[in-house]
Amino acid sequence: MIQQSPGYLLVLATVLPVLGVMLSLTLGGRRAERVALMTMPAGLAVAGAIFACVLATRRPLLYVVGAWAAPLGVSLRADGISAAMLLTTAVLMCAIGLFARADFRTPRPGPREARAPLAFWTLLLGVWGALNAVFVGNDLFNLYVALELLTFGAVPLVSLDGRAETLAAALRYLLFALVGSVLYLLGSALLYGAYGTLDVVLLSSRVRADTATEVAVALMTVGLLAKTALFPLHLWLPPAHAGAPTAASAVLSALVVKASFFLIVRLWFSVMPALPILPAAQVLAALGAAAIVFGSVLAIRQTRLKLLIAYSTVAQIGYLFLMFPLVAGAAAAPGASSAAWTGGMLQAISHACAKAAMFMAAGLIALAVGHDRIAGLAGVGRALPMTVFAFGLSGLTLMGVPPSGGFLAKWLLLTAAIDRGQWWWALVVVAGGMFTGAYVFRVLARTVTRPGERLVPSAPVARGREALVLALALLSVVLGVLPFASFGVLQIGRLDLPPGLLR
Amino acid sequence: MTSATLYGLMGAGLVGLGLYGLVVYPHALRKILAFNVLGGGVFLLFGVIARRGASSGLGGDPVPQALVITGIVVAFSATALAVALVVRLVEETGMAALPSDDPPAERAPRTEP
Amino acid sequence: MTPPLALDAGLAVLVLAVAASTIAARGTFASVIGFVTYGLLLALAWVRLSAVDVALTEAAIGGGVTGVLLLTASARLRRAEKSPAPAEHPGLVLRVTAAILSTLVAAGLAAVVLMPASPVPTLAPAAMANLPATGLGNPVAAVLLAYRAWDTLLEKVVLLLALLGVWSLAPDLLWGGRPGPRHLVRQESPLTLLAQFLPPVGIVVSIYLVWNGATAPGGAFPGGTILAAMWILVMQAGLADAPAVGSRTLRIVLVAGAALFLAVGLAGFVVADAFLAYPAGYAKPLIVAIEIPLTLSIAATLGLLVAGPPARAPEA
Amino acid sequence: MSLLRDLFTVVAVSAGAFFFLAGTVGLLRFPDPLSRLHALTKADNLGLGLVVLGLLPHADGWLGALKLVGIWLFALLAGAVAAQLIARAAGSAPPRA
Repeated sequence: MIQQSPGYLLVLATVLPVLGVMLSLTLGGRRAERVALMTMPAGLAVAGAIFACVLATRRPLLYVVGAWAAPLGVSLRADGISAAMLLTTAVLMCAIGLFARADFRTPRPGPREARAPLAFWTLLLGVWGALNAVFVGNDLFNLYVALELLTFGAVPLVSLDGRAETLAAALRYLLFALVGSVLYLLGSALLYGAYGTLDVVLLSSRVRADTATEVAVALMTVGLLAKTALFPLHLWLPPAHAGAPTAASAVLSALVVKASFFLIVRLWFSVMPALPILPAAQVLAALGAAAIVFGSVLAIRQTRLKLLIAYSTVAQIGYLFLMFPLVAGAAAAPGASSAAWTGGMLQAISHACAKAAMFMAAGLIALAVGHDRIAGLAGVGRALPMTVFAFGLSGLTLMGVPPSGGFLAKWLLLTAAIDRGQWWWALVVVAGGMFTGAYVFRVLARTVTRPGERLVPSAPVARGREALVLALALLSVVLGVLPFASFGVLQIGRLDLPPGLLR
Repeated sequence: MTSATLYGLMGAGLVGLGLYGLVVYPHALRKILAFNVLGGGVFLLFGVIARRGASSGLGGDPVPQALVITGIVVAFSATALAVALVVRLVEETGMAALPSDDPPAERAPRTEP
Repeated sequence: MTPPLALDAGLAVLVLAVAASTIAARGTFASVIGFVTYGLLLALAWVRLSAVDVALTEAAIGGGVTGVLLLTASARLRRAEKSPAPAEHPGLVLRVTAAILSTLVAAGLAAVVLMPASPVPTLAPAAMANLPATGLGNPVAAVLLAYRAWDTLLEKVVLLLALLGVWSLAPDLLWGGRPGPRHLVRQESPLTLLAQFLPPVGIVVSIYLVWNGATAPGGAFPGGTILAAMWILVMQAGLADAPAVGSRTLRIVLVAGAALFLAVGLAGFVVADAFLAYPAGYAKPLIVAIEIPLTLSIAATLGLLVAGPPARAPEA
Repeated sequence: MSLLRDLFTVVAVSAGAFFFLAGTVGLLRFPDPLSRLHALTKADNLGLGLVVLGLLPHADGWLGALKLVGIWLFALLAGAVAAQLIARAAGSAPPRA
């Protein structure tokens, strides 16, 4: 078995953070933070190298683990969207890690090891490893293990502060996640029973439209939707994402929900590219539209900043699902399908940057004023101008105001909708932007009103942390002004396009 | 009817029972138990698929059997984490009930503490 | 109906009945007892499905250790729950909706079960054909530790993260301390007798399972679980205290199995064809060498998962 | 000879099954935990013993027979300890209405 030469990078993408987990648990104490900080540049380098490889060769990267070829063995594969998600994850992990240092420092003097810092840094590395395993996984059962790894990393992050509300939120999150993965596993079992393999690439050429496949895909999709928190399975998300510590909220909202979304994309467009999925895809998009409306309305009604941001995640997840009917049946309309594909993935990436920035901004605001009640935010704009500016910038991305990444994503979805004669989804995109504007401006308007007395921050906010938030917010905007051709990378290795259609 | 089919039907029934218990009972420990019943059914379906794939002198296809072993360990880890969360929650609040999942908008936490 | 099929039918009905009683039992304690029975009966079903490896794992983990975990939890909950269990009569609408939903899912699955693919796809020939390259005699062990070793390695990390997640629920002040209450030795208790008599037998059985796992059903999971069960018994009888979670030695024991597995995997880049490939001729000794620390790590992790988060402040 | 052996097996296993049945009925019908335990352990130990005894002639050589007897002994041990523990728990618990 000849291995593709840079394929080992795919192994490293998961092994590095996993090595970090082991080291941090063994060394313990203050070294946990150091291990995490050292893993970050290495992980970023690996992700960058994978991205560069895929970009340079215009072909997906493949690695056969243990040299046992599928269907007996497990292989790893990074196509364009894997490479993009790996890089996004690495960048965000670095930013969030640096941001979290101030919150999860092992106090000096004190015992050798403190609970929250050890748990946070180790779990953060665990989440990173799991995310990378999801993005490069090419075997449905391996992806199940990766998803479970992600759950076990993410759930304890929610309840790190040990308050009763966050314990309840973590428990609810765990139960949803477990049911989601067990349904996914059930579907994989049926697919194995029908085709004798769990390898995504092999399945893509074997899958037929029959009862077993339909039941399997339905179960897997519902399970993954529960983990992605698509309306009406979103109940667990707001308390979990709003209750977690700031850095954890950023990871959960920006990245963790994207992993199960990513798997739905894999399942629908890589595992069963040849099946007629348009009617079912319309249902997914309808749920997405409902999520946009419902999430936005609830976000507008929130009185706490973190809950508002969490409901905004519920709404923004809705956009991701608008891509399904627009991408489906790529052979019929390759141009529009490619545009929708890029739009959907770009929405995932720009929302990741913007939402991480928003949660981090909210964390800094809460640190400065001692609470996160929106009604009491008057004067924050003057006290923390950089943070509020960053909040506003990420708001622009979420709304889809040009020239942000969110704008480009939503524009692509909108044009694809019109091109494919599904104009109603275009209306949803436009309406969603207005809803988003309403809740973002509600917060911004409050922060710039003049308070009765001058606001004095109750705790100092480090300039460096503000700069990190601004950097992420700027990144979410800059995605929109990159030359359009650079998004061609997202199309590399799509299994639902006939080879001739690849640009 | 073969015994594999029989156990397959049993697995389908277990999945149904587990799902019902998960949705209906508010007590968190009940939900965990229902999840485990559901998991048992899912694993059993893997076992049926393995049994039907018996060949080369083996009583069943070893690949799904190995997957089930991995799955059982993962399910146990999940149960342990969930149980620890429930015990902590009860120690904090004295309640093990997760409000039932039917009225969505009502429970959205809107009030300030 | 042939006698074996009648046996299967009886078992299937029994399992379904026990599962239903687990779901619908009046008290959580009764429900847990139902679940333990369910686990043991499932193990029988696995034997009938010619999956002895799975049967061993199901009996040890699914019925055994999960049972202990849930029993302990239900006892603790009974003491800690202030308000009596909430009304176990959820709304009729919810029950009907849930019933319709679960019936639909079960019916869909039943339909798939009744219409198997033909010919039935299987990897059994491929697994057997490659068995000599692994040096193993048990194809299930070959899947777990060679063909799909990547899954098994990741699953070890799952165990570690789950344990860290359980620990992270401790109050800050107790971090680094020992989990669970200190159990006092009661000389006249039959539990003490059992905890003195059984562990030597259990240790022998678990060594047998691990050593034999290369050629016959067994392996690191069932072996590690039996070891864990012995340890839990000894801890609950008060003959040994749970280790402090801050202990460096403990951390090393927990990580050792996965770490060695990963190290061998990484060495595969250099000395074999790929990551997690074994050099020709050395597969079996390497696999056995991985399985020994793996068993210890599994035993320690499972035991501590049952013991729960640290509950006593660390000794200075 | 083989007929005699089979006859022995049928009789012993049936007797064992009868004790299991009696034990189960006792478990369900007796009023308090202690007499329920009494019914259960007595009947189960004897029942399992008879089943094992009945199967012995069909065992796979000496090792198989030893394993069968081992199963019975371990079940006896576990049953005895569990019964003791439950009895203590039942004895120390406040009486229920």
